[in-house]
Amino acid sequence: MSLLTVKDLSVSFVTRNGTVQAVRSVNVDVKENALTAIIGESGSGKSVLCYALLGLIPTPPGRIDGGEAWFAGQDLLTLSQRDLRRVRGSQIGMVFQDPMTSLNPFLRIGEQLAEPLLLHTDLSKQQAKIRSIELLEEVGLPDPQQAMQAYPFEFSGGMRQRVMIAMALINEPQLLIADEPTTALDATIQAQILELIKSLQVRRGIGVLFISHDLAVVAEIADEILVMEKGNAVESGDARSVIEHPKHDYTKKLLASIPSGSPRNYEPKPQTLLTIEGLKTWFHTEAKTQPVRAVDDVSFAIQKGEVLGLVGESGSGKSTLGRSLLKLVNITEGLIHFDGINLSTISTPDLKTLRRRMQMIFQDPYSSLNPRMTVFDTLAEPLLLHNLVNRSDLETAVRALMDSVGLARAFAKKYPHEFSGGQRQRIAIGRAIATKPDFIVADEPVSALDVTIQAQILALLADLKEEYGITMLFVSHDLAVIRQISDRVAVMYKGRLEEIGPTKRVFEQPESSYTQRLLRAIPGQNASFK
Amino acid sequence: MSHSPVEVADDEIEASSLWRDARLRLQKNHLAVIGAAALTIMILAVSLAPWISPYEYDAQNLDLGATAPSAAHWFGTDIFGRDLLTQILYGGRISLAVGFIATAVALLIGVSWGSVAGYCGGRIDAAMMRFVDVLYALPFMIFIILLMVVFGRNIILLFLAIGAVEWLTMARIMRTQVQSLKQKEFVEAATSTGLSPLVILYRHIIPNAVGPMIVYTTLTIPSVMLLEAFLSFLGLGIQPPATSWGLLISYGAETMEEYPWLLIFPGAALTLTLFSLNFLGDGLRDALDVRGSKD
Amino acid sequence: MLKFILLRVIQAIPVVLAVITVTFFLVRAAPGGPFDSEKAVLPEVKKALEAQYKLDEPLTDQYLGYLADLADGDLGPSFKYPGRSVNEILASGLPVTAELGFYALCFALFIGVFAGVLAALRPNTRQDYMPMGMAMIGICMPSFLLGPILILVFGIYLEWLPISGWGDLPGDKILPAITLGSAYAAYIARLSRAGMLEILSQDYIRTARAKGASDLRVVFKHALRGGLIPVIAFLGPAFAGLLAGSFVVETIFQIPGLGRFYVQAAFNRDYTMILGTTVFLSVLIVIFNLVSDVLAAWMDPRLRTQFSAAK
Amino acid sequence: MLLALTLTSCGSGEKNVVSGNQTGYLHYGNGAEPQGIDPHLVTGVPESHIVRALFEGLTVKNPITLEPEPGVAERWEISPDGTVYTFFINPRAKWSNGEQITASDYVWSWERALHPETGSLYAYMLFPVVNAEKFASGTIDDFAEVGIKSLDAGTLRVTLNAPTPYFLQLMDHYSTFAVHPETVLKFGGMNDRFTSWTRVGNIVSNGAFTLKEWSLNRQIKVEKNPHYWDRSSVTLEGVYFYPTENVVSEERMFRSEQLHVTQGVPLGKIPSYRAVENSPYVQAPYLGTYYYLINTKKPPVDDVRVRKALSYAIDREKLTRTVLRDTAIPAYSITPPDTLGYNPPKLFSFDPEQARALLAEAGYPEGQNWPGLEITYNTNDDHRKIAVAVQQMWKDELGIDVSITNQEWKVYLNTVSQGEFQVARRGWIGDYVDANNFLDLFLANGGNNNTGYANAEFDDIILNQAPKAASREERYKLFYQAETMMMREMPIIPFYTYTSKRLVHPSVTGIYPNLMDSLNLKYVRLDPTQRLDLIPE
Repeated sequence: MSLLTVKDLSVSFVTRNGTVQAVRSVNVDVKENALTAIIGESGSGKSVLCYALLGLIPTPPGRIDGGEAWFAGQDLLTLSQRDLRRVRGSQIGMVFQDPMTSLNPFLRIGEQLAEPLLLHTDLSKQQAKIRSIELLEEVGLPDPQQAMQAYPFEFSGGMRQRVMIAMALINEPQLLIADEPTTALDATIQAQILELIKSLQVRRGIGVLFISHDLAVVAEIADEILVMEKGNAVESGDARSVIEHPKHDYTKKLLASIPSGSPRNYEPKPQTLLTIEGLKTWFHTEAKTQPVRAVDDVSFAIQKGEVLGLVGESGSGKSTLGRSLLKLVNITEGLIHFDGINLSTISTPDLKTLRRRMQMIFQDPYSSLNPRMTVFDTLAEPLLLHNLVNRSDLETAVRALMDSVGLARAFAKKYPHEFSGGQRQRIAIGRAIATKPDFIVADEPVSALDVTIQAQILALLADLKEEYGITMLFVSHDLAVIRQISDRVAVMYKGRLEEIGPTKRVFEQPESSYTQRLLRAIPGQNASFK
Repeated sequence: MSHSPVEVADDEIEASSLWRDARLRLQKNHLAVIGAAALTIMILAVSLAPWISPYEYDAQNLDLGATAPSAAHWFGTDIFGRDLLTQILYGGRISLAVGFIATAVALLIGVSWGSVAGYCGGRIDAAMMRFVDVLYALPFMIFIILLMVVFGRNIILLFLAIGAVEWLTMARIMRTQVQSLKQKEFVEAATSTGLSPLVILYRHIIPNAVGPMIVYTTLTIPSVMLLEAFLSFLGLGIQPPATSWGLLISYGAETMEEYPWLLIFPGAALTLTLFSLNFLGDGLRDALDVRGSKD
Repeated sequence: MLKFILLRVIQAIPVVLAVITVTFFLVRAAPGGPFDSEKAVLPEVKKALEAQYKLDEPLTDQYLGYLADLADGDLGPSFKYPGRSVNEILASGLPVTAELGFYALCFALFIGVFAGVLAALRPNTRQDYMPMGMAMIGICMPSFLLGPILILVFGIYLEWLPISGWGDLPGDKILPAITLGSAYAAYIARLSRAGMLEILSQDYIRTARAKGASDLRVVFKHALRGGLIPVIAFLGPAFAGLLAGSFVVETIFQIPGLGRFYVQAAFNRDYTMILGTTVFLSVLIVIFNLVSDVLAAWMDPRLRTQFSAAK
Repeated sequence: MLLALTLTSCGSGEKNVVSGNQTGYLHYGNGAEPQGIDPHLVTGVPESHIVRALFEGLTVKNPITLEPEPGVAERWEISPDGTVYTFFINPRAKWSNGEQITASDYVWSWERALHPETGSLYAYMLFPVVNAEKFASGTIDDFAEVGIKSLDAGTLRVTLNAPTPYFLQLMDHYSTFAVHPETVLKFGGMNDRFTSWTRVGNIVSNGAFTLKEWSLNRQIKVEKNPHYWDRSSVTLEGVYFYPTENVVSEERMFRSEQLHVTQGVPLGKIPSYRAVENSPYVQAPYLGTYYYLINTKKPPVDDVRVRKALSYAIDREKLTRTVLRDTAIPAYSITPPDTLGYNPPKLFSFDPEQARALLAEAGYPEGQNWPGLEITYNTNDDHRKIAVAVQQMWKDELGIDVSITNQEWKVYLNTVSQGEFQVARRGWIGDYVDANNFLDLFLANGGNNNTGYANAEFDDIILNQAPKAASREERYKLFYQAETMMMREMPIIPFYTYTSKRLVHPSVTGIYPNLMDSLNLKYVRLDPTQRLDLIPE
């Protein structure tokens, strides 16, 4: 039985740059007691579709151009705001992507949790409270009593997402819409949340509409899959058949982009480029008396020419470690030697010279490029600064650089906002390799990108590394990516180094129990990809 | 050498510039266009005052006195029998000049001060902002009188005096801006490139703080014009018979029951400027806001 | 929390000290002395007067003496009002000005937040443009103009409200409070509009809507608290500004507040009075900035618990 | 129509005037917060109103004729040579605590007034008294040498340096008033400025009223003094004084009937008030002259021809008619007309022809080669208006450009006393009704001269000849001679004689317009039947 039937839904946005058709005549069918997943990359219209169903798109600029959405005998698209409000939070619950921002930071958990009950039922505050505590127990929150009194910031992302799920389910809706509910979470947490959603769906026998960009994630839990690309539904059907026998090229491309391949064999590199001994980077915050020990007593060495994958969950200190190596943050204690130079005691002019040889690529290509500088200026800046080229040769040099990262030369005078995420990351990479550095810290360089783009950028990085002989510290939370690119892997947990070794060894015979836990959480392991 | 296929032939796309884009977006914003047009007309009118008005701005006709608007005097005359339209035109020269130049002075000082404080942080920031606190608390009038005595009276001083007051708030706003921009990865990227803090400030941080500053600036200009009236009244600013909108408004306020036109017309001139500036400012901010153009 | 407050207070001490020092030398450097008058003063008389107020001592002695007295809480005798101490004059003027400032701020908050929220609910529509247009006029409408207009309309033509005095007639505090508060109402309207727009675009507002909360509930229960934080942070400087800027309103409405004393003191070169008021105002500015910072922090549960944890 | 709109006032509500008329309280716009009410320390006009309500001098000016009448002294005798005055104190004259006023109170009070440590700015009012000046300047320490003696409790003898025809008038000036010695000493030393003896509850005074309330910058309330000797003539129960600094606000308070009397009237409002039937607008000649000081040491005004040209080129009739709205009388010399019968010379009139000729003679024909000139005035709207009009007149008539500069009050005082000006605005209000008070401004070493004018002959007439003149006519003739001499050099450009301008509610009688704008509240009466009606005729 269909729970929700969407027919020919079209949604567009009127912006100052013209009208954008976000969803074009899409049909979706969500069955009772099943998990239907919508897969698509950013801009595919998958989220817009769901929000449009519940009237959560601001109009203007949004506009529903046509279609029907039948749910419980009524067309959601024709309901008045008032009637729609009665559906929201009672018959249809929603879970959003980022649990960090989707809970009201100013209200206690209990208050927010009970709100749908108070809005849609006649329960008293006391009854609502009891019900809320039950729900918190059901989603596996330790100490629900106390949680009711807490504010969202006191919880980790995973806990918050549990609260969000509890909130969405508190009125026992027939349909749960989950919009990328695990994307912002760490791998281990992601696995738990996925499991929770699936088990709740089965236990309650409800319909779930699960939106994700990650095929691997949904592969294990979805019953039905709909693949969307640029507002169109390109393929749909039974989860197994879509994954195992994709018909549409785009679906095939998505599947192919999932990082895979066995770890390469490790060939020890003889020369050491960088060593750190007993590195500590602590932060002192104004309010707290105890410093935050972001990096706590870490020692290892990076060999010339290798890619060292640094893996860890959020808060493990991996990014801080990367920044410490480049002296972008002040270290508290410890020694860093780069090619024989002691970075702890280096003078400012020497550091400037040294910066030519060490560069960084950042996670978010949207914030790592100055929005007011053209590509040309961005790329020219390091060249000029380190006197690598003359003014007269600048243009040639910048073009060569653009060629090497795969950017059309014609884009030289454009600004970052005119580019897609992948193109921006190419610019950022271009900037990093401009000075022909010996060493690059790549801090989650592909985690903000869509899967298909991710694969391209990883390929580019691998090529560049070969070509220029760059040594790289590749920081990521994504084990699949790490496995694909790294020669050796270091695992960090709570500021400490858990384990370091050749990739193959670490993935196949993890020593630390944490690493084992981490490896188990890789999504899609049990799904059968081609 | 090339690793990925280059999809577009080289150098065929016309370079699209931030400023050109901004201009295009600005042109689509009707209110901003109207604001810009009104400002242009106003600036033209005050510059061409002698050709627009048949009267000298200081030519008196004591026996005529204050008269209501008429065919001969479109905006009426003041108690000296001087043509009000002419006075508004000439007063506009001073008001607009003071408004724009003094604000520019304040902007220059405030932006430099605020961005250095915000960028350096720590003790330097604390010291610099305490200095601003001290200036905030000083008796403004005594300060002005001293300035006047030490430097004598001239229009440059007027700009300085006003700039010296207005920059404080600008510095605070700028500091907040810089503090948040400092966290952005592109600033970190610039550091890792090896750029010096000063270059990072003026190349990477300040251009990105333009938006909020524009809005505050458009609000500052009219209040600067009124501050000029107050200073002129104290004897620091311009001296009669030269006049300004602020002075005309303060004179007009005294006799608003007897000669309402002496208040209404200069007030309208100032209000018109305020709205034009504000529409233009909002338009500029939106036009320059590159974030708003994607996503 | 306490530690934070203490730190801020300690930071403020050098500021206040610097204000005192600069002001002290500034007022003495200004031309004209407290005993200059249009009619020539006999040199003997002038000398005797200066001796009485210790103006014949070296400047540094005067300065140190002033600081010593200040440490005892003594702001010295007024030059202009023989027989009155600056403490006494401050004590008589401050409550009035503070009350005026308080009402003005209440008015500003009420009108400003109302207009700002209204505008933020329907951005770029008439419901936005109207209050924001008013706010812009409010910002540039000087009180020397607004005051008389209000007086003429409500006091003289309509005869609804008294036009002068403070606490003598019922309702005589209304017009001055509005006159003083309107510019701040305008700023608050802009601030709360911006704050609300920011908050209304947050994810958790979407969550609230997804729960089926009505628009009004979304605004008042979910958005207002966060949207008003910038307004709260503005209140401190605003109140200090109100105190310092109340002179015009006090003159127009015949209100016995501090502003009139302050400006008269500046004109009369009443050194002790200028200094006393400046010291007092700078301390107030520090206090109010602190209070509004603490308040703004208190509204954010995240900061609140951080503070209490650090106790 | 506009007038009708602006002046219409109707309805009732809580109005000070209405309630005051019922209870017998006058609501008086007093111009400013008084510095204090110690007669020996204060200087201004607002202070004088309150001091004169609380205290009374040996003599009192007749409110209409300004001739001295008995006050604390019920009668007095003057020696034939005019140098010895004997005052007989009214036995009914009491302090407000019921004690008798004695001659020794006066001796003590004058010692206080003259003592250098008191720092009375008006100490010079007593300088006609033998050795008073020496005591005030610290040359002698023993007050016994000063010419004031208490012969017995009720008799006071004052010996003067020279005959001083206006001496009796000075006895009505607050700087010569007696204060209650025990009260002053109870709260501090004789010469302390920092005492609280003048506070409500502390002060003991001897005037028609006593101090009841003093709220800073809000109001001062005085009530009828039950111990006042002439209490039967006082009909007011009391008076409220308001510090109305802003004349525009004050006018609005009057219009909404919050005040019986105002201290001034905004120039712009005068025509509409004049147009009202039974007009509350009261204007009277005032003993003061508005003029421009010329610094005769600075070119181009060091040339008398230039000074004359500037003065002749001003159309005073037009100026007072238009800019000043007929609220002033054109003046051509320093002393106001009819100063107790003395009339100053009029040596010139508006004469642009001659002005141009003089200017040409001085080397600036048609304004050629004119080096420029600056008018300095203190910040004030009325001063500005005059300066702007004068600037234009000089431009039109003489073809010369002058700049005008306004300065904040204390800066302006500094500029003038340092002689760093060319032409500066100045006004002089007489302290007592006598030409001497105006002419001694121009003594070569006079503290208020500031023009650089110095003429030994002039000084001799004012200092030596005039005081010894046998009769009033002869004295006035000497004054006339001196004033003519001075005005030929034109060290000042006189503009006009002041008038006092105020709004008086129709219910108020007994505020007599006089040259000194001298207010004696004991004559004021309230008639509740009179209503303010602002509909124009």
